[in-house]
Amino acid sequence: MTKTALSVLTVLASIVVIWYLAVAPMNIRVALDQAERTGAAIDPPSAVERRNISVWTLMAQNREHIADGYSLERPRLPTPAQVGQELWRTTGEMVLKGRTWSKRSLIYHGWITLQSTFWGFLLGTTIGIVGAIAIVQSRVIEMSVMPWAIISQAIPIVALAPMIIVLSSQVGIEGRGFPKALISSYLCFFPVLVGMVKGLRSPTAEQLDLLKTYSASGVQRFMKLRVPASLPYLFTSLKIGIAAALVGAIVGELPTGAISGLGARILIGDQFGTPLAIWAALFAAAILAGVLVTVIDRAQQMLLRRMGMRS
Amino acid sequence: MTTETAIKAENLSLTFQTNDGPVHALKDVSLDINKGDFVSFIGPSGCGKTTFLRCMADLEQPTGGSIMVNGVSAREARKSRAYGYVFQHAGLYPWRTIGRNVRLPLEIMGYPKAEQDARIKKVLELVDLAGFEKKFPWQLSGGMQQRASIARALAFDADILLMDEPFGALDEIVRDHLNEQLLKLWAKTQKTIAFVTHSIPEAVYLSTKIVVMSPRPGRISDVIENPLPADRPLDIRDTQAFLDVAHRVREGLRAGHSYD
Amino acid sequence: MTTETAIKAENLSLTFQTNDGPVHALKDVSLDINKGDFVSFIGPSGCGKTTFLRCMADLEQPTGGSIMVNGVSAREARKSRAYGYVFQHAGLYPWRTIGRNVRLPLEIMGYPKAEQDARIKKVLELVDLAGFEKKFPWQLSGGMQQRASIARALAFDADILLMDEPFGALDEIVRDHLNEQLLKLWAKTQKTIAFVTHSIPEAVYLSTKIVVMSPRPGRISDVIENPLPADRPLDIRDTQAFLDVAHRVREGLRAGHSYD
Amino acid sequence: ADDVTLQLKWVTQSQFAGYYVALDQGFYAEEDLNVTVLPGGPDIAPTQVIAGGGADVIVEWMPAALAAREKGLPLVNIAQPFASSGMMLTCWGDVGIESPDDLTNRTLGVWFFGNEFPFMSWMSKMGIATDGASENGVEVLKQGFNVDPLLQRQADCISTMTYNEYWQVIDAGVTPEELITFKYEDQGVATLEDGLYVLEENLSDEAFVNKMERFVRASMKGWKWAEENPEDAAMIVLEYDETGAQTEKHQVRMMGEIAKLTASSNGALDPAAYQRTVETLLSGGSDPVITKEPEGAWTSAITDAALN
Amino acid sequence: MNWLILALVFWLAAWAANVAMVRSKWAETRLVRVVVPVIFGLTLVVAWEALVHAFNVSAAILPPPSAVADTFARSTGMLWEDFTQTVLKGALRGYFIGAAAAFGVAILIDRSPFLTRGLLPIGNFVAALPIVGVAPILVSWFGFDWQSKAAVVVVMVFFPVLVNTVQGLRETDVMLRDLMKTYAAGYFTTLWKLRIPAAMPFIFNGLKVGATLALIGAIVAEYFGSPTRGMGFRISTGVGSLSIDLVWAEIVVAALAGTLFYGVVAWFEKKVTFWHPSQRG
Ligand SMILES: Nc1ncnc2c1ncn2[C@@H]1O[C@H](COP(=O)(O)OP(=O)(O)OP(=O)(O)O)[C@@H](O)[C@H]1O
Ligand SMILES: Nc1ncnc2c1ncn2[C@@H]1O[C@H](COP(=O)(O)OP(=O)(O)OP(=O)(O)O)[C@@H](O)[C@H]1O
Ligand SMILES: Cc1ncc(C[n+]2csc(CCO)c2C)c(N)n1
Ligand SMILES: [Mg+2]
Ligand SMILES: [Mg+2]
Repeated sequence: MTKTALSVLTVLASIVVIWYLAVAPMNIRVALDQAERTGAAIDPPSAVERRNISVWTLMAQNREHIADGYSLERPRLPTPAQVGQELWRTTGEMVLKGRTWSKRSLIYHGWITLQSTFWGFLLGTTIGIVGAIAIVQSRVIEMSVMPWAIISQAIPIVALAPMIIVLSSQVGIEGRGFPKALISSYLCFFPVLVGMVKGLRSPTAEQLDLLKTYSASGVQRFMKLRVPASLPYLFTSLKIGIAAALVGAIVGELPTGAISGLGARILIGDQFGTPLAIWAALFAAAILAGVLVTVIDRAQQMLLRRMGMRS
Repeated sequence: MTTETAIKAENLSLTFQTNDGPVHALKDVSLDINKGDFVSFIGPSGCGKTTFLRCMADLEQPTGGSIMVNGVSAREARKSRAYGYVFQHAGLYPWRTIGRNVRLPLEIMGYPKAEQDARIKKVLELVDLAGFEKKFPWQLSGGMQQRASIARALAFDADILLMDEPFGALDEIVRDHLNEQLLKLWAKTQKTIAFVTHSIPEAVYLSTKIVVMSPRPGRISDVIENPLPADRPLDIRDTQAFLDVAHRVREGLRAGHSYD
Repeated sequence: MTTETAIKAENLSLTFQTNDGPVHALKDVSLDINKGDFVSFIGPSGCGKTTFLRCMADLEQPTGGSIMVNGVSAREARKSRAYGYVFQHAGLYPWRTIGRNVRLPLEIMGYPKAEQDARIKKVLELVDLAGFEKKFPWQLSGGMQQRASIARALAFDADILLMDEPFGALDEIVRDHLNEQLLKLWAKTQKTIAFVTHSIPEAVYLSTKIVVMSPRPGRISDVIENPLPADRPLDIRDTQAFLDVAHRVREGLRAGHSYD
Repeated sequence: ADDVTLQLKWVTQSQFAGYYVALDQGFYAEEDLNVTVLPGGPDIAPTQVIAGGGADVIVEWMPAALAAREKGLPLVNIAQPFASSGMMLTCWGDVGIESPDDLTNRTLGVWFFGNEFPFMSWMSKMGIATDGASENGVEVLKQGFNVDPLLQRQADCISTMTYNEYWQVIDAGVTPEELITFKYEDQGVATLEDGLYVLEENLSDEAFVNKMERFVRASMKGWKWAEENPEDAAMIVLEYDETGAQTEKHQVRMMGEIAKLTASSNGALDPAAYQRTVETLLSGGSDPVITKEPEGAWTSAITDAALN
Repeated sequence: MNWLILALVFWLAAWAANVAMVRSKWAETRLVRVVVPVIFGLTLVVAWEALVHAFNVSAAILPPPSAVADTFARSTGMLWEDFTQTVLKGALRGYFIGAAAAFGVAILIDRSPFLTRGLLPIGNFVAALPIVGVAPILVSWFGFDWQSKAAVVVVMVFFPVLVNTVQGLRETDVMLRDLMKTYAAGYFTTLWKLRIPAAMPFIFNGLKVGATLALIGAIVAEYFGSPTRGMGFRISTGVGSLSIDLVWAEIVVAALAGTLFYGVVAWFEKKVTFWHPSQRG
């Protein structure tokens, strides 16, 4: 455990170092443009001339301006510190100021996204599990549906999203929560379906034969063998599923009015050219995903330990 | 003493269709097993021992001939839970403790809870696994797992026991011990036992009847009535009578191989 | 005749650290194996036979004592490819045909192509697998797989052969046959063989020396020099001399168990 | 009160101040209306929303509305609070662009999603190919949601609105002197923006027409209030912004610019401006936005009644 | 109403046909395996057509499949141009770069358990970054043409392949590794002869996941800026100009291309990992 933490920290530290080093070349052009406007002498002096010169040359010729790249308002690549500050400004600081649920707080937006994620996850896993049961029980359903489940994942959901929203409002579903959850479940159901089909099929011929010698009923076979045998698979797919549901919720926030949620923050950040807002929302999303996956992982370990599985 | 027939196979054939062509696992096999018999099946690998046992258990559908168990079809016998089956591999459910593995058939057959507990206790003692109820299969050695799977087959009341190489994974000493236990159990309960093994001494030591099988196609090449007395201490195996029977089995077996 | 030592273990100990506490797989084991010896190891499950063999092969690091192979450390012996190892399970690569599985060590050791072909042909004939070069492991029965893995260990020139229950998965007849073949090979090549088995007759039939081990902690409880002549037809197993040795082994073994 | 749902063309910002003011100041309530304002965003096509019954009335640009009409969605303009166009092309001055003729062989950022029609008409009027392959054509990029392509010089010019994106460029530190802008108004290719559109079939419904009269009246009251109190209007808009991403400085400034576009309109559509828009769109060369003179695409009935 | 009855009748008939085929003795033939899902897909299409007509859904929201087919047939030139831009240039190049890079990195970090332990959790973290957030950043870094699309695909493909490859390399049977030790085989011999072949089923898992992600990544990235061609460009702008039929035609192309791509990877998997129990049926 501590060994893992140590390695993660080391790798993390080296990523931060590389990141800091990369900031200079990534931001040098913007930094020079800004310096030029303040009247500083830049070599070469005009942006048009600089266009075809490599960043390394620019850095070599304008050493005194490299540092400027680390404090830009609109960096191409912000520094980790800038991202951290932005994250803190929109989360921790908000909490300290007692404005946790303000619209400027990422906690508020994260909460909105989390709700869609939750409903999408619930819907997606239900579809996935029910579908898997149907597929395992009926060969016709398997042969008909399975290829289409695969094809469905090749369809870019973003293309369907606007239609889903308009259609669901036409059939009388108010609000944008449902379409968001639907889009989220679209990405979530597939890993759960595939995992559960595998899991429900995981009993060996011998384990099935044993129940046959007891002349067990179909329900007994399902409850006493297929279900317990599928649990490890279920959790593995739930972990993939919840991450997919989160991505789906964020995707679903783009065409749903971009009003609130992490997806909306990303879009608005993009529209107003505030890269820091994008980076902060991006990291918030990944952290949220990490937390959700960890929660399921813990539940898995608890349950599987009770079921006597080795970790 | 009138002997009733427990298992009756007549011209039993079973052909598997594989992509390499048909495999004749059993061909025209006829055999009568009386109630209370202890019958061992021995023969080279792939000669159809397991297949034969699975036909008795209605786990495999014969492609020819007929098989009757307790006077009814194998299917009906299975539906009426007429037998307990011990598989070649222990096949315990890894998510159940030893105790709950043994409980499985009792749950399915709807025994009352108190009786389940009593039976589990009894059979686990019988196979020397008392105190291991709460362990999971992987926490036990291969031999202990095999014993648990035997306990599972003994837990409910079936008067036929079908055992497919139950002691294959055990070392000689443990095996001797379990052989003795099995004989005692058989003597006490008067169950009918069909027992597959690779070991000649084991077959001779345990059975009232030894069925020697040979492969391609699988058929019965010899049926040996065992003349040894019912009471068999372990060192009966050093007697000449024992060695004679063993010799006859070995000769029958050798005939099924292509060596020499 | 001066005897050279092939394997020399002195006060060898190996303790596994597990989360249940330490397991003493081997404790103060000392043994000399001479060049050309055929040594069998027998003992209850979990007594450390495999662990001992793995120490000889430098697959396990002893936690105490020393082990020398061919006069150098086990590690150097492994680096100089001094031995062939047959695992308890066949361990064939499923993506390679039988032929290419046997070819694997030859490729790694850089034998010329023509010689590879010749050797593969020779060893596959030796284990009765000629004609199966092109099959994949899963297309063969367990016994055939085990034979292929023996062929693989014989394909290259190592004067020590370490075999961990190589015939465990085989039926008695095939086993007899391979026992004969192994004895012939040993007589012809003068290899040193360390052989783990669960079968008392097999140990007595094959070896010049039988090492009986007992568990918790794993140690050697008896070393029996086999008085049987070098030339051993299969029916030597029915002689009194054979039975006597077998009896002594059985007694040694029984001491390691908790029954009676 | 009667329910009215209004679908905006873009996110909550001062561009739509009139509607938010009318809502906030109770002008709609005074007319006995219960108005829901739905913000737009990328991927939200107001035309599609109204077709799906998600809105009663939408804010849309005339080119997109007329194109939808030709596609079989009969939209009718009922009011035109924006008298003139705020669209322009913003270019770097230092790359050598001085007049529209210098645009050939340049890379230009253009908005799509139904907003590309004015640009396409302009280019075809000047005879400049936009397929990216022809000689002396222009290389067109589908511009995203921000002004980065200009700032990072991936494009020589990008589309901007006088009230929005232009100021983002300025906010990024660029001085107005570094930029050359071409307003569509000045180029004679301006098309009408931000009109109110409804479905034609609804106009035969007395109650609906009556509702719209009240709606337009209240909305125009909101617009005039916003023009007179730009700072307060911007603050109202900020209040309704649920993303929490808009800034006061930007919205106040935007309100100032918007007021210039709405000031000369009382809400009634100017037929001359309509005609100019239609002609611009019809002259689209080989691939015109609309192929024939639309009929019944606007009505003065509602504004006449509302503003009498 | 007639439309609904037609759809229902067609659905019942098709289902009956499928049940009959699956129960028949040809159930396992390749023909039936293809025909059954195709018939199922047809019922979906018929139901869609019928529902659109029955409820008079506006073509601006959901066009009937017949209109989509019509548009598809009339726009093949444009569809091909978009396909070239998005799939051949963006998705495929990104896929190959991403998969190759992941494979290389997996082999590099495999030598160091320290790196493996440290990198995998971070890899999982990065894999959870939503592409809609990554895409605008990469478009601003790599420009509007296919390069930025390929970059998005690289990011999406990289981690599934990396994680699976590392896991596959670790998963080799201990006994098989010991065997290599008894031959005194070096690191690279073991890697080449044992661990890479043994890892192939895992690697292909990653490659298959990557195959479905690649196309979607390239399409979504075009939402954030593109030249005036590409499937994502057409889809993202089509809604605005109410060319929903064209949007659907592009969706059909995406589904076909994605399924074909997945199929090709699965075919290679079958060839390469023929020995794995999961491939032996
Ligand atoms: N499901 C099956 N499909 C095809 N062939 C099969 C199947 N089951 C068994 N066989 C074949 O039938 C023959 C008999 O197999 P069986 O398992 O009964 O042998 P066995 O006598 O039990 O052998 P062993 O001692 O190795 O357990 C073998 O040749 C085997 O390959
Ligand atoms: N890697 C390991 N970690 C922990 N304990 C181990 C390990 N390998 C073996 N052991 C333990 O060491 C003891 C000796 O094991 P070993 O495999 O040598 O037994 P064996 O004599 O070969 O048994 P068998 O006849 O069942 O093969 C056993 O108690 C086993 O549980
Ligand atoms: C996808 C997308 N489509 C259109 C616009 C342009 N747009 C529509 S309304 C409006 C006015 C206020 O900015 C602008 C600019 C955009 N930016 N992004
Ligand atoms: Mg068998
Ligand atoms: Mg062992």
